[in-house]
Amino acid sequence: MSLVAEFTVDHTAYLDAEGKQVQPLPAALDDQGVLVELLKQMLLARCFDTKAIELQRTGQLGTYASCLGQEAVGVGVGHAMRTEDVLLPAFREHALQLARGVHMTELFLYWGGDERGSDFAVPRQDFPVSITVGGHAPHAAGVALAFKLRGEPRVAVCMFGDGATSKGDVYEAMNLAGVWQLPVVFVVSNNQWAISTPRAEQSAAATLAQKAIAAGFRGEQVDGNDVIAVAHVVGEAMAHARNGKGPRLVECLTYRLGDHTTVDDAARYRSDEEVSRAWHEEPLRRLRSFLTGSGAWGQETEDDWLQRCSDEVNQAVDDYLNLPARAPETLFDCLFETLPEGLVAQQQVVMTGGADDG
Amino acid sequence: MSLVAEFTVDHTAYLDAEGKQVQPLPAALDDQGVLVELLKQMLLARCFDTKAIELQRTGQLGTYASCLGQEAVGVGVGHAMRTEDVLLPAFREHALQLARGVHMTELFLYWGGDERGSDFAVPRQDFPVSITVGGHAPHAAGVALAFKLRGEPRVAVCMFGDGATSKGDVYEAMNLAGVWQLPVVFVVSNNQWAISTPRAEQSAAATLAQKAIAAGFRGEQVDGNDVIAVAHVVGEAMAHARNGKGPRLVECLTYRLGDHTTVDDAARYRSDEEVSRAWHEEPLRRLRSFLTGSGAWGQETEDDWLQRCSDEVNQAVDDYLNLPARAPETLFDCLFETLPEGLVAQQQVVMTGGADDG
Amino acid sequence: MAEHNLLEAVNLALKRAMAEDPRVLVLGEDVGVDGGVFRATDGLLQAYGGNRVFDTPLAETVIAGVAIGLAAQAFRPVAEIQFMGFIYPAIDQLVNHASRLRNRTRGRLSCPMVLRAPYGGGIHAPEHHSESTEAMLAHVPGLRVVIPSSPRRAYGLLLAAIRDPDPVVFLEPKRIYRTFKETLADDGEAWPLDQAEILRPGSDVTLIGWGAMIRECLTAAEQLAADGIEAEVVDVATLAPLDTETILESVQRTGRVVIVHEAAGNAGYGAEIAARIADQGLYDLEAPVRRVTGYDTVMPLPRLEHLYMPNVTRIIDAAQDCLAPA
Amino acid sequence: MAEHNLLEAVNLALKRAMAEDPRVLVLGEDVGVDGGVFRATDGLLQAYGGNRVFDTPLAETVIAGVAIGLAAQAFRPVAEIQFMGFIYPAIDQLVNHASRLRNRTRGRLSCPMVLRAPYGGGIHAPEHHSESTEAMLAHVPGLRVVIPSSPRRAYGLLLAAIRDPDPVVFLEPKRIYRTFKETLADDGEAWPLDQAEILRPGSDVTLIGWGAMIRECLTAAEQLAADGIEAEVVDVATLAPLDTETILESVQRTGRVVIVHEAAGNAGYGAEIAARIADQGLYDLEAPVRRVTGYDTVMPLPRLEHLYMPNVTRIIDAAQDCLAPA
Ligand SMILES: Cc1ncc(C[n+]2csc(CCOP(=O)(O)OP(=O)(O)O)c2C)c(N)n1
Ligand SMILES: Cc1ncc(C[n+]2csc(CCOP(=O)(O)OP(=O)(O)O)c2C)c(N)n1
Ligand SMILES: [Mg+2]
Ligand SMILES: [Mg+2]
Repeated sequence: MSLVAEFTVDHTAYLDAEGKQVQPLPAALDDQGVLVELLKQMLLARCFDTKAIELQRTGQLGTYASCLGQEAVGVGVGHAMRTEDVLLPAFREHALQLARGVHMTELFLYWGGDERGSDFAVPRQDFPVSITVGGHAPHAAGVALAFKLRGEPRVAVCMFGDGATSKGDVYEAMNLAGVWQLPVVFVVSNNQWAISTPRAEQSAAATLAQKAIAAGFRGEQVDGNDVIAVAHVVGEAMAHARNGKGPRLVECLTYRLGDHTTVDDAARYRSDEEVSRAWHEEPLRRLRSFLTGSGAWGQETEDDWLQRCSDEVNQAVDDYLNLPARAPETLFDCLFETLPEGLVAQQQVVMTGGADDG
Repeated sequence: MSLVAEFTVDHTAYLDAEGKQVQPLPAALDDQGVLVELLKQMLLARCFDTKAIELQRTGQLGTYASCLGQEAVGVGVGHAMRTEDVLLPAFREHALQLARGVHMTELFLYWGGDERGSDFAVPRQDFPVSITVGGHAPHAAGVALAFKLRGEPRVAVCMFGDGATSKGDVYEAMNLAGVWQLPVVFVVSNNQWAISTPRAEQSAAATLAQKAIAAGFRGEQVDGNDVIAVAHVVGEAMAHARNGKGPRLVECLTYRLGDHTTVDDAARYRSDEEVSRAWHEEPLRRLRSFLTGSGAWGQETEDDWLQRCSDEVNQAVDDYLNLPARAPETLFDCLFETLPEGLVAQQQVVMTGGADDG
Repeated sequence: MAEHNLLEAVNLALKRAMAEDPRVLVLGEDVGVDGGVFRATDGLLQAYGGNRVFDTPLAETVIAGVAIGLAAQAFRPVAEIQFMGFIYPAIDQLVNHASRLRNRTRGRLSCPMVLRAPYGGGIHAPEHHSESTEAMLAHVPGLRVVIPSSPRRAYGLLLAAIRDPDPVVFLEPKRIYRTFKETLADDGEAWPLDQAEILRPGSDVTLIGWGAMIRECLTAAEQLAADGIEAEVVDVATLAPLDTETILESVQRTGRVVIVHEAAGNAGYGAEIAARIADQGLYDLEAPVRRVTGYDTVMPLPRLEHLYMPNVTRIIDAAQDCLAPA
Repeated sequence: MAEHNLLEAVNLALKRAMAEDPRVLVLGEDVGVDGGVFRATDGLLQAYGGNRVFDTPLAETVIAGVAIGLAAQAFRPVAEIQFMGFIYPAIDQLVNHASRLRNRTRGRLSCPMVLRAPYGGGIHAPEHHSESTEAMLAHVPGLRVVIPSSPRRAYGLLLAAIRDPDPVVFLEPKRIYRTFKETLADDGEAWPLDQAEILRPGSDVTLIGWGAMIRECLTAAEQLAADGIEAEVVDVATLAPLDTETILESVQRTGRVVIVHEAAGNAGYGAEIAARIADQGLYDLEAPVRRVTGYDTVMPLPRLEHLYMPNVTRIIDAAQDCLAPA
């Protein structure tokens, strides 16, 4: 018997739950200004999230998937990405989409049940949310191949949850990205739950990072509640990909503090105690406490910032609620570039309220 | 940064290409009688394979996938299995199906384009060949779950090629088997090619054994031209599974000496030189030479045995060619247990030669 | 006898099936502790334990495939796909394996499994949560496709599907999961498969539908009656194999047909019904065979969903059209 | 002008498309060095190199999915599925993504991809290598489904499909890959999409088909002509969106219709055509709308394949039936 292959998975963290630094910060992130900016983005995302749930509860938004507790993943990845990179998000990455520049109004529109919410003013090439879990991973490989073929130093970033790692399409995409050495970074927002299915029932794999081993590339694990760790390790993975060295997988360990969506009741399947423990680990508190310690942040700064967040969110809500509805004929205007002759009659019918179906 | 997981993949071999023993044989296989039996099975499989190709060339069989060069995988796995285990084969596992007791006549029938070839007299619970690459891996998980639920000490054995390891269904099946700790052994007949696609273009994974790491269980690599290594390592995996310890993956390194199928021309995509090199490694020669060295086998024994193989194969060909065709109405008799009222008319039509389609 | 909605009826049928036959297993995403996202499997894990009810990883291909393996081993798996929009990764298993295992082995192995999925629109759900593609599955020889239109039928048809020795796709119209109740005995009585049912007799026009559209058809029939038009309402119930006879007999009586379904019209299952009428019932027709269906465009997100879905007005219009002088 | 068979025509169209547009890429299993298992992509790798032609891992889901990503990034991928029987793992990508990307983003992203697959029976191939399930795909709003019936059409329609700004499923009737040749200019001229074509005029009965069945229809028409029956033959060519007009006009002329396809009849695409005729062409009909199709049972392995496939005799019988006094 001889050894033919050996693999390891590393875990990275910089701040513990109390905001105590556990190792020297990476140079590029050892900058209070940058960290304050990341904290602000996380606070904004949480503010957006709170409002979205409120809108849903009052019948002004559809089913919504909260990102509460997962802000460090989104903000960290957003920090690691460049404008010209392309994001392929799962449905819980509001923090990241906001970091990418997607307007809050667009996010509200989307979750309010209107396709216009995916017609982002910026970034124009980012993908819309994938509702089919994992279905977008193959697209990420395609986008990355496009970059590679054009010789562009861009990276596709594909976000998905712990549940998605069980899907065959995600595996196929990773395997193809590995063998073609594509510039794509796969990021698992491992929030420990896929609706009611806990991480341990999703896979016997000790880490989700090791899913990459099957595809022949490196997987890393980070504390996903530590925005510094996320930004740094994802940033390294992106640099690796950008330099033509192929894909990476980064597993971010975080926790879904809210229900799966606004139609879910997480109390049915997990204990209050577990959730309380997770609150202790949540990403804002630790960074706030770290920055407060160094004097870069304080109650007053936070109050000011929260006020600005609230203003921005409220403005977006207004814009969202005041947008006129789409005309009925738009059911057909983006089906094909040009509506085929044979479908024009149906478009007419829907314009006249479905009166004639003939 | 801290290490959170470590993995290794081992490789096992007992005989080198020349039949020289490279390490002590496992106790159960250190038995000339057993090894002679395995050699005989491999010779029989090759004899069957040669005849099948001949039948195809003369228009008496349909498209056929040769197992030339891969006999040690089939015979080794066959040795490791018990009668009551269930095999879920890919389409190139004739050697294994024969070892399981499937009749040659049935195999000819199947490859001759007749469903009756999959109605094995024995073993009744083995699955028919899966033509969809990898599509049967989920079934193996289901069969294994059935064993587990009934508390039966049986194991499902799922065979597939290197190409199949790229498929999402295979991955999903492995992941589920891992998390549910199912008694199933996945065996990769890595014959280095998936039609024209070489192993290196199938995956960046250094070994296919490491695909198991993503699913949270152990993968092993063996010299798939060494029937002793196959029988032993697969046997260990089966014991592990049978004891309720969950799945294993065994990658058998072998080589497809023939064309992909009788409609393929491998010369289009691989060099004669590579094939010659592979002939040097083929499984029969090494075991023959090992057993000849110890006096347990010789030219005369082999001639006798080949004559018996040839008789058996010829008898099967006769039986195959003389079997009356199925009646037209049998197009419908196994669609459902009872043919629904609404389809009886169609069955009538086909009985009368399609004369009335009304 | 208690009153139950369709969702409760599904739940009762599952419980009954599990109680009467230890081979019946339930598997799918979130079917265990959570009882399913709609609660269709509520209480099953508690009642029958982790060896009968399985939360699977998030992987539809293997959900269908593991059910096939179990079925071949003489279990009676009832697998759930959380929404029909996520059934596509399982289609390979349905088309290439479940529907063929018996034929492929000449009856040596078989596949007595049920694949359940909520389907259809009208509940303002996110993308992929509202589509109806039953026609795709009905096209597959060897698959049964069954769709209940009421709590009693859901109970009886699901029991029949589970007891059936061959694979059944059981699609549940989630729009009417909770909208109305029926008295339901929970007596273990199955409802016959492969049979369409006349829910309302009428002599002027036949309205043919299934699932949630049956309610719309019945309401349309009532309103038409107010105008003196007597519509016969046929609930197809089993799409494949189709009960052509009941449909043709109705057309014989009425001479006029409106077929209603939520799915896109083009190559929807309504086409098959119309085609059979155009062949075997042509001489009974007194008016063109009309279809009231979803449009041949992508099902919109909730805000415009109402424009897409067939409704009572569109059904009435089509029926009146049929009755108007040519 | 040289003579070419359908397979060569596909190959020529691919070469032409790659030559004229650097955004065109070809990908699939064995499409590179091997030139495809049928040689449809023969020579492309040699001519355009490894940055335009890609052998993929054996994984249909990601083949379709990677094409979507490329298309969204303004490439024009032409992906091959080796046989239609292996298209099912890709269906999720087609139904839930390719067909919707434009609509989902209100036109911001689009999906100009082609998915090619050989389909249909008659070549005595193993299981899953002979089926026809075009109706499943034709049902999906946002997908075009195109099927050529001859070398010239294959060339022109494939060029049109590749140039089209939206996703097209291009199904190649492999039974006629090599059975006959046509003169073909290789002039880069596309054939119009979304148009049915009358291949033979006739006044007594309309035979409607596509793909390999067109040859059967034409032969049937010749034999019918010997009996004094003039059959009009319509090649549907683009199944979705369907050119209803050409079909209805023909029915207006003949009053009699036989629809022919290899796929199982139940919910096959013939049903849609029959249904449109039963609605919009009813008053032109002088006989029941007949369908000559595969039976509603699993496509048999090669030995009994001939029993399953529609053939000239069955088409003639159906046509004569239509013409017999009712
Ligand atoms: C293919 C598919 N199957 C099922 C669903 C229903 N569903 C929506 S979210 C979800 C769980 C996702 O879990 P995970 O990937 O961990 O992401 P998270 O919700 O935790 O962010 C499920 C099963 C779906 N959207 N897509
Ligand atoms: C899902 C699927 N895709 C494509 C094919 C066509 N095909 C048949 S065999 C084969 C290659 C299989 O390679 P591998 O798994 O290594 O098995 P081997 O042929 O080498 O035994 C392909 C692509 C198929 N049968 N099934
Ligand atoms: Mg999760
Ligand atoms: Mg191989």
